[in-house]
Amino acid sequence: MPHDHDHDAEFTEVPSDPALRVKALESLLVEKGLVDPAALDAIIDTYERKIGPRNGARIVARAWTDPAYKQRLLSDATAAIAELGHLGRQGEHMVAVENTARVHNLVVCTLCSCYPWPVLGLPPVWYKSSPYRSRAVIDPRGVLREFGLDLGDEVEVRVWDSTSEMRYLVLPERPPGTEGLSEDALAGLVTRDAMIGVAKVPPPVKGGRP
Amino acid sequence: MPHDHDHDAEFTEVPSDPALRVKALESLLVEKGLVDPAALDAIIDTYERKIGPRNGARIVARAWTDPAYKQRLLSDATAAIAELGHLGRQGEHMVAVENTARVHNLVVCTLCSCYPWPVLGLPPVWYKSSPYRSRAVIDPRGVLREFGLDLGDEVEVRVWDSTSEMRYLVLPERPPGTEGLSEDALAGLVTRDAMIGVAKVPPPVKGGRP
Amino acid sequence: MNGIHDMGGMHGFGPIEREADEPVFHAPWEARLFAIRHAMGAWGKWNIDGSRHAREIIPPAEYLRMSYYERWLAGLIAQMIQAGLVTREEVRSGRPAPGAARATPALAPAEVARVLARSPSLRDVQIAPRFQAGDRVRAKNVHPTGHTRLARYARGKAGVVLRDHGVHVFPDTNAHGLGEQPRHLYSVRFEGRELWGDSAGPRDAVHLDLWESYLEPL
Amino acid sequence: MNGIHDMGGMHGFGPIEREADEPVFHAPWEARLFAIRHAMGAWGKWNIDGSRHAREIIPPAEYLRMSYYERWLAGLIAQMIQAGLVTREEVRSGRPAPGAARATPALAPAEVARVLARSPSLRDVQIAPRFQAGDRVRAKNVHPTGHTRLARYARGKAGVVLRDHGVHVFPDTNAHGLGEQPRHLYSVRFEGRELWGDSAGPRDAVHLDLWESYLEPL
Repeated sequence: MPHDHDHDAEFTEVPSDPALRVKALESLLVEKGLVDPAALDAIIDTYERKIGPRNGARIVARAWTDPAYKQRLLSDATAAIAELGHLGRQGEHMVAVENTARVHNLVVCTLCSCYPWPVLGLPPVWYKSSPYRSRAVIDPRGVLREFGLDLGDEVEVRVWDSTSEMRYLVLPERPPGTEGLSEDALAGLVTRDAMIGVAKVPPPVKGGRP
Repeated sequence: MPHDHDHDAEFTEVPSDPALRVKALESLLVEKGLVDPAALDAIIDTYERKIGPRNGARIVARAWTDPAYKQRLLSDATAAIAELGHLGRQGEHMVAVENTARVHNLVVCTLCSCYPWPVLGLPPVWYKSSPYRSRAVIDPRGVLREFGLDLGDEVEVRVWDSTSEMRYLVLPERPPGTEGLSEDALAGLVTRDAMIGVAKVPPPVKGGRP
Repeated sequence: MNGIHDMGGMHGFGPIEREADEPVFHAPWEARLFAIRHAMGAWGKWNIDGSRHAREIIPPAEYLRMSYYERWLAGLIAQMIQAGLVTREEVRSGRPAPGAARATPALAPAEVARVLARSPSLRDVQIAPRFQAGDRVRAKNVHPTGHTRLARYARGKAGVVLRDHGVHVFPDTNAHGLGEQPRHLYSVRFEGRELWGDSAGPRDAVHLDLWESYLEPL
Repeated sequence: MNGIHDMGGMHGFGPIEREADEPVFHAPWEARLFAIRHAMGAWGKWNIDGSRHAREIIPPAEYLRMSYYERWLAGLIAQMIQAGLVTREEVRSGRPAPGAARATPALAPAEVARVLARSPSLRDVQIAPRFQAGDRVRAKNVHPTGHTRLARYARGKAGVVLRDHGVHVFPDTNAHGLGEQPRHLYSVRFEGRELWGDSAGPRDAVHLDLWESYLEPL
């Protein structure tokens, strides 16, 4: 398929002041009646306040404490996540992959930066960076070591390259020493990085709040 | 093999003023006694005045007019070019490839910008550019069309990617209407682009000097 | 296209730089742009595949220098101009063209939740799948110049179908206004050694989601 | 390394921009740098393969923005520092370190012709070739992180040996100070369709020079 449009060099160069350009753009679009600033505020509020990795953490904690839920999550994550109300844009179709002592899952999007927004929020800069996108598929163990995770040779590493609208959530291993914890307390332990697969969930800090 | 050295970011950023930086570098190296400015002058003089595509043109014209030389050029270009004294740095090992009505040869170096300096001089900017390096191997006919050469489907296109120290010289087709011309006059017709393979040698201009 | 965005397997980008306590947005303009992008999407003039492609065709040297949101900005401007929602001159000046009609925003504040709801790519179309879990397949060695989600590093490589995700919109056509042309999407497993030779460990694997027409039976 | 320099087959770089009546050098600094590069080479501290690698490891975003001679400048500075011919601080300041000894230039003006003479990579070593003209071979699917001249687009692809160029210095080791380890170098023909699928015409072919250890019999 041929390129069906070319960019103006003027707008595809790194902008010298993106803040200024975006401000001018918003003002243009508002003046033309194309966007309503109050709608912009509502969108930003959604991603700054309502959506974030605590959604995913709640799903993980539920799976750790409710075997039937875990079963549903692993067999049809879209439906299981819908039960908790965490579907949405960029989380259209979900797959949950389980980390165990023998299999470690890691999520990347080499072609752009696809990421399960409704359960993890917007992705961190490193997830969108060229080093992560380029290396995760060819050197996943080296990437994991950079994140402080040195997996034994006996562990299989599965990298999920998010090339479609399927989005991947890693179900991390439940750490030792959490037997007595409530679902809420467990959710407090689950990190974003563990749900991407670049870390394990750390055990609760002794004497500290989880 | 691991990277055995890393660059300082300071020196691997696009220099804001390369002229200034090179001037400072030369002055440093001269002061340290590492280079002799007169040797630099001699090197520049060599490539600005002594080496250039007229060397290759002479080889091509000889091949057009001397069948035995052409035979030697195609079977052992290094030796045949040495006869005319045109070997040297970046022309260590030469191969001549012949364009015919059925086969068109095109030379590129996708990995850097290898080019047969002693016979063609230093390469033009386009030869060293990302568009040429990236496209010549996947879309040679599109590249040739951009240079104004539309080859028929019956013509085989052979791209030579200069991945070693072998250097390639295209022996272009002798244009029609040149039967009576001397070797010198023929050499005057041969263009650099024809010896890279992005053009044919144009027939002599009627009434004009070749 | 074999673009700079298709960087899986490249070397030379250096270490992964992480940031402690990273904010959702690093500057107010990132948040405003993020929101503008969604609000303008409500005009229905483009789709996600076309938006991805608009970022992929940013010239490679600029692409690599740009931040994620700078790429969004470049892609959005290109798409708005192409769709006729704004003109080059308006973007340049930041002012509506003289006499330009005033529209009513496609996205009202009350509609935001609806727009941020899921927008599935699964289509309820009955098409018999060509492959089933367990089938050995090869990703085709194709090099389209337009949008594709078949990453270069997997092309020509052999794998195993893990799962049929159902019938999904096909990005290669949808990005170019050639329709959704939905087809089966599969999760395909490639062993690391198949992709990367001996550089990969014996227990490394990469799973990609690949549309049926990217694959041939093996 | 799978670096940005290995760009054969990429899309998105745009049209080829040509210049009428192009000068040998576009600015005096290019000529001076070109000459400095050769004069410093006479110190014998590096080889051509290491020099190529020094340019390949320029960070991709900078690599693409740099002109050819800007890459030479970056590579040369890195090599001179690594070889101990200059220090970072000297390059920064443009002045020799206090008390630095003054050398005698390795390249005298009278020696220039000698230095610009050919410097063959062919070695007079008797090694039986593994392949002969006409043999079918496959370029290995390898992804070394160091210097290599096995272009990515040919890896894993099948071709035919056209010619044995003899025994040549091996860049993959020579670039890293691991010796010349010379081995047979072959001209190998790959059909365009083998490399690029249906995007290539039926009468397109690419010929690459590949060292014996890049190849396996087919």
